Amino acid sequence: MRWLKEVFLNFRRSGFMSLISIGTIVLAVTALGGYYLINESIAYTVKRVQQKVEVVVFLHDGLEKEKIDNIITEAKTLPAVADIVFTSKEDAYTEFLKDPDIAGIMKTFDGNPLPDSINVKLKEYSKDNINKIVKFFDSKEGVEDIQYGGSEIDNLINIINVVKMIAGAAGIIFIVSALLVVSNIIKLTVYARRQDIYIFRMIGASESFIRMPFIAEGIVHGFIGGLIGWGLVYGVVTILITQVRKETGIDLAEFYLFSPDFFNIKFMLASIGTGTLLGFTGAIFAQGRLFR
Amino acid sequence: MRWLKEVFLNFRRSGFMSLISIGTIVLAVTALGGYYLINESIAYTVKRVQQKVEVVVFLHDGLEKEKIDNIITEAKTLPAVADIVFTSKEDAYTEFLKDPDIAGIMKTFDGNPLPDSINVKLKEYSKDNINKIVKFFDSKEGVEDIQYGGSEIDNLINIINVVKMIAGAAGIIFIVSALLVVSNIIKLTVYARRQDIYIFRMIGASESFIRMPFIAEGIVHGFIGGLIGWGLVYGVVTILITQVRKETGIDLAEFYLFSPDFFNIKFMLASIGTGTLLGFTGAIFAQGRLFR
Amino acid sequence: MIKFNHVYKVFEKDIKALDDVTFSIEKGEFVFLTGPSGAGKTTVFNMLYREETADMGTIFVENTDIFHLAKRKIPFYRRRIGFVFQDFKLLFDRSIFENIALPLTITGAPQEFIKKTVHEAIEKIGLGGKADLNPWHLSGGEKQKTAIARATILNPPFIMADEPTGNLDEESSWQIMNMFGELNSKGTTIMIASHNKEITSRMAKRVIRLESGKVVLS
Amino acid sequence: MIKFNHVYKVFEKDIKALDDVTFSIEKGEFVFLTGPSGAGKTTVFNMLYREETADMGTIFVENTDIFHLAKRKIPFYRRRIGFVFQDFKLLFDRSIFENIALPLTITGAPQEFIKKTVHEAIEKIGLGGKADLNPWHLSGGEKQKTAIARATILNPPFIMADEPTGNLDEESSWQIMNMFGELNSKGTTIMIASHNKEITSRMAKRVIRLESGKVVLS
Ligand SMILES: Nc1ncnc2c1ncn2[C@@H]1O[C@H](COP(=O)(O)OP(=O)(O)OP(=O)(O)O)[C@@H](O)[C@H]1O
Ligand SMILES: Nc1ncnc2c1ncn2[C@@H]1O[C@H](COP(=O)(O)OP(=O)(O)OP(=O)(O)O)[C@@H](O)[C@H]1O
Ligand SMILES: [Mg+2]
Ligand SMILES: [Mg+2]
Repeated sequence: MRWLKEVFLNFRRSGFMSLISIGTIVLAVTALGGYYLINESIAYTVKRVQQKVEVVVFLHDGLEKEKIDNIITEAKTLPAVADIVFTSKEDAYTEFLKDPDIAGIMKTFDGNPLPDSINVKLKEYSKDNINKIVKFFDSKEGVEDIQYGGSEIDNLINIINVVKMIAGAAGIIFIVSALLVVSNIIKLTVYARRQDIYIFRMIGASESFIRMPFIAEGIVHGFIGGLIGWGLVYGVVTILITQVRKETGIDLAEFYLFSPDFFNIKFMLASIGTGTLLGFTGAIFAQGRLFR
Repeated sequence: MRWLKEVFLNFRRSGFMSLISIGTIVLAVTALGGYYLINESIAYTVKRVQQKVEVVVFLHDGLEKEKIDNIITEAKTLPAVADIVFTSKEDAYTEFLKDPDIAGIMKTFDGNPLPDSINVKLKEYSKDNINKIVKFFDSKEGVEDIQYGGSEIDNLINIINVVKMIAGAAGIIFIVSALLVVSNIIKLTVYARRQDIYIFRMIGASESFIRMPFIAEGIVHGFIGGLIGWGLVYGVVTILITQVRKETGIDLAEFYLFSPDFFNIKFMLASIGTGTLLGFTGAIFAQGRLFR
Repeated sequence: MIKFNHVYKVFEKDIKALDDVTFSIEKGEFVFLTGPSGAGKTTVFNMLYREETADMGTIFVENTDIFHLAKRKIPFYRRRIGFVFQDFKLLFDRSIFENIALPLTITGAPQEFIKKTVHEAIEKIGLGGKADLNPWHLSGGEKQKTAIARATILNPPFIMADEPTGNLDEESSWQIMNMFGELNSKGTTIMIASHNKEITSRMAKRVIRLESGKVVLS
Repeated sequence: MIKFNHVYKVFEKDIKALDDVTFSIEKGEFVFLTGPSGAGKTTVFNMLYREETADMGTIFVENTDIFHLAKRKIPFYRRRIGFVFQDFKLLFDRSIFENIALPLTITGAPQEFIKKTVHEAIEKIGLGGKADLNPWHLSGGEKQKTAIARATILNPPFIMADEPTGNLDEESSWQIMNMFGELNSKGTTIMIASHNKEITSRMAKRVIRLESGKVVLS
């Protein structure tokens, strides 16, 4: 109770100091929250794209139905395989004819130039799984060609990994900076009030009596900062979703992270928690030096 | 000279305050520098991709040489067109045969299934230019199909524009925050030294004598912060280039912004300039209130 | 009660602030500490207050060697001493009331009790109408009275005052001295540093005199 | 030279700090300002120093109405007054030397001149060995001497001192008073607030006495 009163007193005494402290935490929480959202959204998108990756196996013309069935049955036992769909050359032709552009080209051939094919869905996307599947089909007689969209995705993943690496480094730098700033702001508060602290100590105040208000201050600032930070991220993302929908027609809200549910509860609590933790840790850091 | 001495004295007196001030400017300059680099690199990449966009016009089989020449001659007069290359169906076939995979498929056809085509290079990429060219060829007799990679690129540009919008908003927020923090830090310095200022004024020091050291402090901190910020961006980008080259084989250094030339002179000056400006502006902002 | 045993204190630049200081004060005594400027009076107080330690020698207060006091016990030790600092050491961002209430706040006294006790004390020093003012707005003498009220609010068994009448007019000075005399007559041990020869001689109390860090009269 | 014309000053809570104060001081005079604590002495100085303005009335210094002084002229006006503050107002992050040198630094005096002048002043007040110390380390009396040295370093035509001997022993007090007397004999106008009856009577100078903001002797 007294600590809270001290925090408010101190806000009245040096409001703009408290504002910087809160502002810094807002920045940190906003940045971390934004970083987390972007990071998770990218991961989610990559996963969704990866789920669409299939290995397509083209078969020699005229391979017997029995042999094909054998290959499919055997392939289904592979641990990496989630599902297998066989498309006969006739089915493929029919499918192609549905597109009028392609239909025109198709008609210039005599007969059906398309091969039989097997589409393999992966349980989980990984280079290893793809390699295993490719190796399996490569060893089979009657396989003409194996295609998969892996290489472009691998390139994408490589790039995303690099981006993540940078963002991760930036994230760490940001947490460290935020801690530094917060603890230094509290140090400044302590510094600005060194005369008071000196007098308190002279009069016989115990160390905890002197220190607690500063820690309470860190926690309160952290809490407020976290709340505002959450509000900012929430606001920006809401505007973003609206704008993106308007500009490109893409609905970001379908990525689960941007869903209101997530935002309203978990993310708010996480933001406030992060802010409070930052404030508290900053306050603890600030203690050591000036209280010797 | 005296001001510089005061700045150093003040650093000795309250080093960690100066450190926060410098640190904040470092953060701001780093963020702005990073943002600028990423932004420019994206723009550069988009431009490079756009430069590769061509309109490919497929012609009806058996269109007379004369008519083709007429179309090409006329097309060359279009202001949107930079260059036109005609590829006969024979040349296209020869080209296709060079790729052994495609060669196999090609051989399954009897004769040459490929059409004559005209490749149109754009002077400058824009939806408008593409539309003009498409309209021109569409009106010509003997044109079978017109293809261009525009729509994927437009999608990409839409997404990039959204990203830029976010980044731009973040950039503005960052500049404002940096200014706020810097000016508040200087206000804190002023606040911590309010007793000194009061005494100075009591003794008959002129306003400029009192204010100059703070402004000098802002400038010096800004200069140092800008320099360190430049160093950080330089270091991170250098590591980044090395890592990306190692991990993905992509050489980021070929994007002109990452070239050493740019880094060593212009970017360093810009960083220092930005830092100094931030420090100076922050110091000016800090003046108003506390000096009433 | 208070015992200085061959206490030495040398500051940088070879300033001998205390040079073999030995004296003792019994419980319930009223002692003046005199001596020219720079003689070491404030240094004596700073040691008693555990703000400074000696280079050599020991100091006992109530049979406790105060230089071997555990760090966490120092606050409690200090609460037993009411100290009037030479430069007041008032908090300039709190009201007179809050300044005087501080020692009570620190010990966690109930609000009601604080209110009553502090207002009584404020009346006693004649600052009745100024309880809610900031010390900034007080005259020098009023600040000093506030400092004295704060030092005595806990009814400590020891009161030490460093030049408590330096900023007071004669009348106020006697008023304050009478306050100290009254507390002393109720058993409080009192130690006052003063330059004021009129007061020290008229009060006719024991005088310990320092000169250049040496006890010349005890 | 200095002229108070029916000056009134009321603070919040109806505290009449100055109540129709009128007096004048001629060039070269040596005047004591006395009165009980809270009488308004510091308030008189604050006005002369343009730190505070009157609610009513005018003050002329060298025929200038100081309440109508342009803001940018105030620093230059202040440089003509050497002021010894009741609470010293020393800078605690600079050495004694730098504190005393401050008024010279402000006027942009050459380094060599500052060095010579300040060291002379430090010798004169007997703080020779302590030039490089922080005021923090000084005794109360030493701080006061430093404040006096700073106020006189520019050889101002006016010197005002608020309770300059409050922290000094008798010997130092007389030493300082003699210093002021010497400056006065060279033409400096001097105005000193003091409670010390012995000094004010022995110096036998003109006395202006305030009581509750009113001039009762002039
Ligand atoms: N921290 C310090 N560092 C260096 N010298 C110091 C320090 N504290 C005190 N001194 C010196 O020790 C001597 C005694 O100082 P002290 O404050 O005890 O004197 P005092 O008797 O209280 O004088 P006054 O009556 O003027 O207050 C002085 O010469 C002072 O300059
Ligand atoms: N800023 C202010 N706000 C409110 N009251 C004030 C302010 N400044 C001074 N006073 C009051 O005005 C009266 C005169 O104060 P002043 O400081 O002039 O007295 P003084 O004669 O210097 O006393 P002392 O000898 O104790 O220093 C006092 O009652 C004081 O409380
Ligand atoms: Mg002393
Ligand atoms: Mg006064």
